[in-house]
Amino acid sequence: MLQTETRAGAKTSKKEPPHERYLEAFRWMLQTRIFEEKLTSLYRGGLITGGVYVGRGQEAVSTACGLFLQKGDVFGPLIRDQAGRAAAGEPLLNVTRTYLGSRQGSMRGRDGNIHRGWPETGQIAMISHLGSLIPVVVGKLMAKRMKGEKGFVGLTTIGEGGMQTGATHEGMNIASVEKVPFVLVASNNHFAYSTPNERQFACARLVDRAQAYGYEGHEVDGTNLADCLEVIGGAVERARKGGPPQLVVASLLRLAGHGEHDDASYVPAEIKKEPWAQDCVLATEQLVLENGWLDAATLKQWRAEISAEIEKAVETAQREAGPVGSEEDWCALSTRELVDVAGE
Amino acid sequence: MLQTETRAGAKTSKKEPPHERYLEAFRWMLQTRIFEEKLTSLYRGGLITGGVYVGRGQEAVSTACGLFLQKGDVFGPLIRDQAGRAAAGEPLLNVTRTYLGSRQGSMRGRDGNIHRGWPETGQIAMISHLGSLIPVVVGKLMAKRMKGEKGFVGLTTIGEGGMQTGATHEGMNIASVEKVPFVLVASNNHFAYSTPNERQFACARLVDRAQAYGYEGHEVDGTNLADCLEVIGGAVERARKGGPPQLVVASLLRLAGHGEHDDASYVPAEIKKEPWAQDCVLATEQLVLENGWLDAATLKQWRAEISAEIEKAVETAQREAGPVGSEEDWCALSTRELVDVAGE
Amino acid sequence: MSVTYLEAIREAQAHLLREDDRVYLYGQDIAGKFGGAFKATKGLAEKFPGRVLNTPISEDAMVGTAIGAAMEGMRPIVEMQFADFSSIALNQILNNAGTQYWRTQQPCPITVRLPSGGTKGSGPFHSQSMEAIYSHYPGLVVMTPATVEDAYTMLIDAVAIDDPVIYCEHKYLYYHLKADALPKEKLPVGKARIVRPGRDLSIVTNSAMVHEALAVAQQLSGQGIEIEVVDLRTVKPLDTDTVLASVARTGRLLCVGETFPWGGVTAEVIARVSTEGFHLLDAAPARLNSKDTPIPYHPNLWETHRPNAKTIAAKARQILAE
Amino acid sequence: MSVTYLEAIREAQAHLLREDDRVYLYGQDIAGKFGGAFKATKGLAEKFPGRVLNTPISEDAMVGTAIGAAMEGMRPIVEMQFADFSSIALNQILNNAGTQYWRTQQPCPITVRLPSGGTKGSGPFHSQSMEAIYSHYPGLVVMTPATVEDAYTMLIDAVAIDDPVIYCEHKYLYYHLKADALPKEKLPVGKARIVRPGRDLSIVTNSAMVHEALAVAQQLSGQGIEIEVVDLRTVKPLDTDTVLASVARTGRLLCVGETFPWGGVTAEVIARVSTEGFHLLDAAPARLNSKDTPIPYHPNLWETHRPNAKTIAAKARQILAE
Ligand SMILES: Cc1ncc(C[n+]2csc(CCOP(=O)(O)OP(=O)(O)O)c2C)c(N)n1
Ligand SMILES: Cc1ncc(C[n+]2csc(CCOP(=O)(O)OP(=O)(O)O)c2C)c(N)n1
Ligand SMILES: [Mg+2]
Ligand SMILES: [Mg+2]
Repeated sequence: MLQTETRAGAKTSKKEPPHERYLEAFRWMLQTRIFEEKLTSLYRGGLITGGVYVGRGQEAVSTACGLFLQKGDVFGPLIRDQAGRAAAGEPLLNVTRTYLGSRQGSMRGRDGNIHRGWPETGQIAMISHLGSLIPVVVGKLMAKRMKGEKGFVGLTTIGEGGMQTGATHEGMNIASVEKVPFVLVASNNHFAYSTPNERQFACARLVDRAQAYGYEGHEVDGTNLADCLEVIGGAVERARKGGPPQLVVASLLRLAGHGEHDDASYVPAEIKKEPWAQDCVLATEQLVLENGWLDAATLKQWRAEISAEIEKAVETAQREAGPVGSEEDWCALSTRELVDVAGE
Repeated sequence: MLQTETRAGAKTSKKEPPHERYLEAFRWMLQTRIFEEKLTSLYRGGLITGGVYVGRGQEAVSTACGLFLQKGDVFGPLIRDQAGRAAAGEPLLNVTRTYLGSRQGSMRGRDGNIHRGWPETGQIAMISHLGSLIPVVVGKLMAKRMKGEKGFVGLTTIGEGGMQTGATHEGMNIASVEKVPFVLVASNNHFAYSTPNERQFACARLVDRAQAYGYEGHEVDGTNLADCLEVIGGAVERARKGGPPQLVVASLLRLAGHGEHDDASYVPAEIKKEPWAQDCVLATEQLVLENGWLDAATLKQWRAEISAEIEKAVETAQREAGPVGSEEDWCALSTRELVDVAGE
Repeated sequence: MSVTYLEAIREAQAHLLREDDRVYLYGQDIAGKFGGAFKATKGLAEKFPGRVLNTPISEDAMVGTAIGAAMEGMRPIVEMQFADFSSIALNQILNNAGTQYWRTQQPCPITVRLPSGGTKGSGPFHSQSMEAIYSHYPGLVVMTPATVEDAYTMLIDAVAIDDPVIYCEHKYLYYHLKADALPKEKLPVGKARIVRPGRDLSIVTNSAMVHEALAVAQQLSGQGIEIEVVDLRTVKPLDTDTVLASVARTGRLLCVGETFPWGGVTAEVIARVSTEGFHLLDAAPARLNSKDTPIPYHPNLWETHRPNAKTIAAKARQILAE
Repeated sequence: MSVTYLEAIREAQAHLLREDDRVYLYGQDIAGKFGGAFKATKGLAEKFPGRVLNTPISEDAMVGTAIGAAMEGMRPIVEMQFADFSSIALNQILNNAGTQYWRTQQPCPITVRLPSGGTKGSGPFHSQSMEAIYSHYPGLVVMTPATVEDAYTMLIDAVAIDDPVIYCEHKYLYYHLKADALPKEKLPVGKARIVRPGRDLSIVTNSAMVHEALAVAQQLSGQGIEIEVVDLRTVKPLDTDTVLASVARTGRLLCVGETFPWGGVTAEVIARVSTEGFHLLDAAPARLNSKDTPIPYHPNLWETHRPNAKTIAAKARQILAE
């Protein structure tokens, strides 16, 4: 499962990191890790309503998904994409507001947490039904082309479980029929909730789906930041330059429960020994220090800055009021005169 | 598109046909052609209600789909499968009854024509929604295994258009996850109603879908009977012997309108010159006579027998009464005491 | 010159493509010389290059892409080949398009055309009327035009509306229904129409059943019975006021619909009249729907399955006898 | 020892697996030690090897295979992880399972379990009550058990029935509801239950709303108002007789449901009572449903979105004041 077609043969030079955006990416990973640990503790403390779903172990892939997107691009993040959302420009305060139920979050308490969007940087508010985001991203790209926009690309993510939905199939196929600049990054974290790969699909390699739709396919070790930047960044570039749709399949392990309510006791011990089961944040931090791309003091300072920002966001959000039912605008249509209330 | 992985290098020996069931298959093809031409003339004469959808040009593939199935096997025929339905054991009288609206057809006037099933030989009554048959066939195979049956196989067919539905994807995937003895025969007749391949999919070869699901994939010239028998028969055999699910992709041209209401004027002239655009019935007849596998007299007699059987079926069905609304048992549940009629 | 219901739908789309760059058509077999299974887009692909696009057989993705395009400011019109196949797109319609505005405050102006309703020999999967299912969920406008004029103006309205619109066009009316010309004016969206004034009984209905009801009204009128026929036009929003006003005049209500009975349009109308206009009723309200079985293929069965002038007249007499 | 609503569902499945070889369970994450997102199948995979199977994330195929297996004589129980995801299987449920018997005379005995209804913080896609949509189409039986006893016996009934059954279990009741033991007897399928006899007003409802209605009945009883509470149990078939008998006693009707308003269970009940029992009504019938917007994630909003004891009591007083 692990051979990688376009791999960055991570050259760990003593002088500089293996990718020009390596340290920037590492900082997003670090921020995400610290932030999600904060979310988890808030959740354990009963301060969060609804679920908490973290991307622990997937920070390298997710960061790479968000990092190369530009103004005018389309991003469809999924439930493990805190890192990518941040790297693509969503402020920490908005996430925090959503989790803490502030009325000032982008979903205003109407929808929660991982479903949030951030239109300011082209981030779509996902619905739960896996695969449904794919055609929406494709449609946005079709529209941009019709409007005469140039140089844009669309990227969305999916899990190995979500790849088995009909929506994913129809969406992947229509993307290549419409020849839009599209990138799908699939993270095979080896579990769909509690379900292992063998009950999810039976092809030798998920990347074989690429050829089935006329995509270019790439495999990558999702725990190796340099490779993720190279492969995902490369895919984004190829799509942007007019290449066919791109499928990147990353191998890694979900290092948390499906959600924070789940102890993941179903994950067998052996799998944790797999090379792609390592913690990408720790691994990256180690490389960064060993190679002196960052000194311990700076790293310490980064952590301090990140924690401060998070504390500030939490304080702010906690001070803000939640929505109030009696004051809510109960109106599912934007065209008010067509609202039809009977029997409520 | 035309290279065939397992091809029967059709050895046209002067002595015997290239496949032991070649002549038997040819007779089903011939019967289907004559029968469907009769249906068309009845339709033109306004004697058939509802649509007429024929398999003209697809008789070789369809016959091969039905021919190798045995008692206890599962067959999910689709709209172009008159030949396969017949080869698999549906009596001509039942088809005729359904088309002519006799109450004695297997659908009793409740559903029509190509939707009919024939449980006696494991033929499922399809619904229109393309791809929906696939999981049903898989479920039947799962059940047979649970019940301890042995040596069975399930086969269903699909068009290149139907392959783009989410149902086909979920169904193909679950077949390999459940490891059932399953064969999917896809006929790329180059049109989905009026839509050509380039607006349907963008992969180099549809058979590349095989690898994407862990299937064994085969391509075949759908106008070459010997190859169809070899490849489809072989796939059925491999699945029956415990091999992985099998995908056969046949190339051919739909030699009629989508239905008899459609003049197919959108089919460009050039495509009709493609090798796989030939009429498999004429081509087979020519081979049969040239090689003396059948003499002209016998062939003439076959035609006479077939026509006689068809005429008899039509006469019988035309004599039979259609359903009567006032006498109908308007009951969607088999559990009568749970039927809940209000507001009809 | 005369215009059929089907031509009105084609003309409305031609008008929209001409007047509004944001509009494009997306569906199976709608492009090329072919112009759709029912020819509702015939000639439009040639006239508007690149704006009438054939799609793969992928209803979920068809609507999904339309939602994305609408977010970018486009006004896609998606044609389902038959309403019955929208079951495949139902998740995108209900859970994505229908929740978009409420969740994000970003409107989702897509129009989904559903060739609906029964015709002879079409059977269980080419005959369905799905307006009840789409009306049950929040966030959608559901139209069921019953006349050539409405077919034209309501499709133009549908595209103008900033919210998702399910436009249910009745296949039985495609050729049967003719008008002298395209309409010059229109009723506001969401307003029902009194098709025929009456005194003794209000028949509230929609889509093709409007014409069955009219036939009954004409027939009974000869016998001194004056039936008022109300065409709902849109079933969501549902114009309760016009319905109540009609019942106030007649005191009697019969709701007729082609959908299945349980929770159909007729159930909703009766629920509204009995809760909001109970005292207007001089007799028990009644409803007539298609039977609670799949829609039969054979004409003999099909004609018995749906309400028709005969069954409606019988029911009307029954109510008037009370 | 006491049994929760959730345990009753697990026990019913254990019983079925023990007693009937034709039964198997099919769903996402239901196997292994894990035993389902809500633990409704916990321990069953170990106890019944090969008969509790995890599936890919493929709701359409999950139900499709169940239909095929049912044709072969099996009795599959399909678990949707949340009712809301059954939108993906809706085509197989409505158009394949629901039409099977009528089209072919071959019964299609599948059971689809839908973890339904709202709970705090679940949001628009993990809270839906879909009984109205499944009841609208022909060919299905739709159950909405409201008690621990019904959760147990109705699931066993569901599998015994030769037709497709949509079993809507309410997530809010999973842990909240306890009984002393599993039931020894049961009501017939399709029969509603008078949960509490009354004199002044009939509240007809189903699923979790039964308990909100009971709370109101107890509360108002102190003030000399006697409310009769009817639990429909199955919404299709719908036990019109029991409902009419109740309205005959009280002369007043309030229907309460958690589905969206348009064409919901309450619309169907009111349509039946006003058409078949008009003269039993001393006042206008009324209904109360969830709001016509997606179901909100934030508890403050969620509590306002669905009916609750407070809003039901207010509505009840209003009706009694007429
Ligand atoms: C169509 C659909 N069915 C079921 C679910 C419930 N569900 C939410 S997440 C999940 C597992 C997803 O696994 P995967 O796609 O591998 O993503 P991961 O959680 O591993 O990142 C499931 C089954 C859903 N969201 N959508
Ligand atoms: C889900 C779905 N959408 C639309 C249709 C309408 N329809 C019936 S046949 C057809 C074309 C099928 O093309 P293909 O799958 O290539 O089969 P062919 O007719 O060429 O044999 C379409 C679009 C359908 N049956 N099912
Ligand atoms: Mg996963
Ligand atoms: Mg085709």
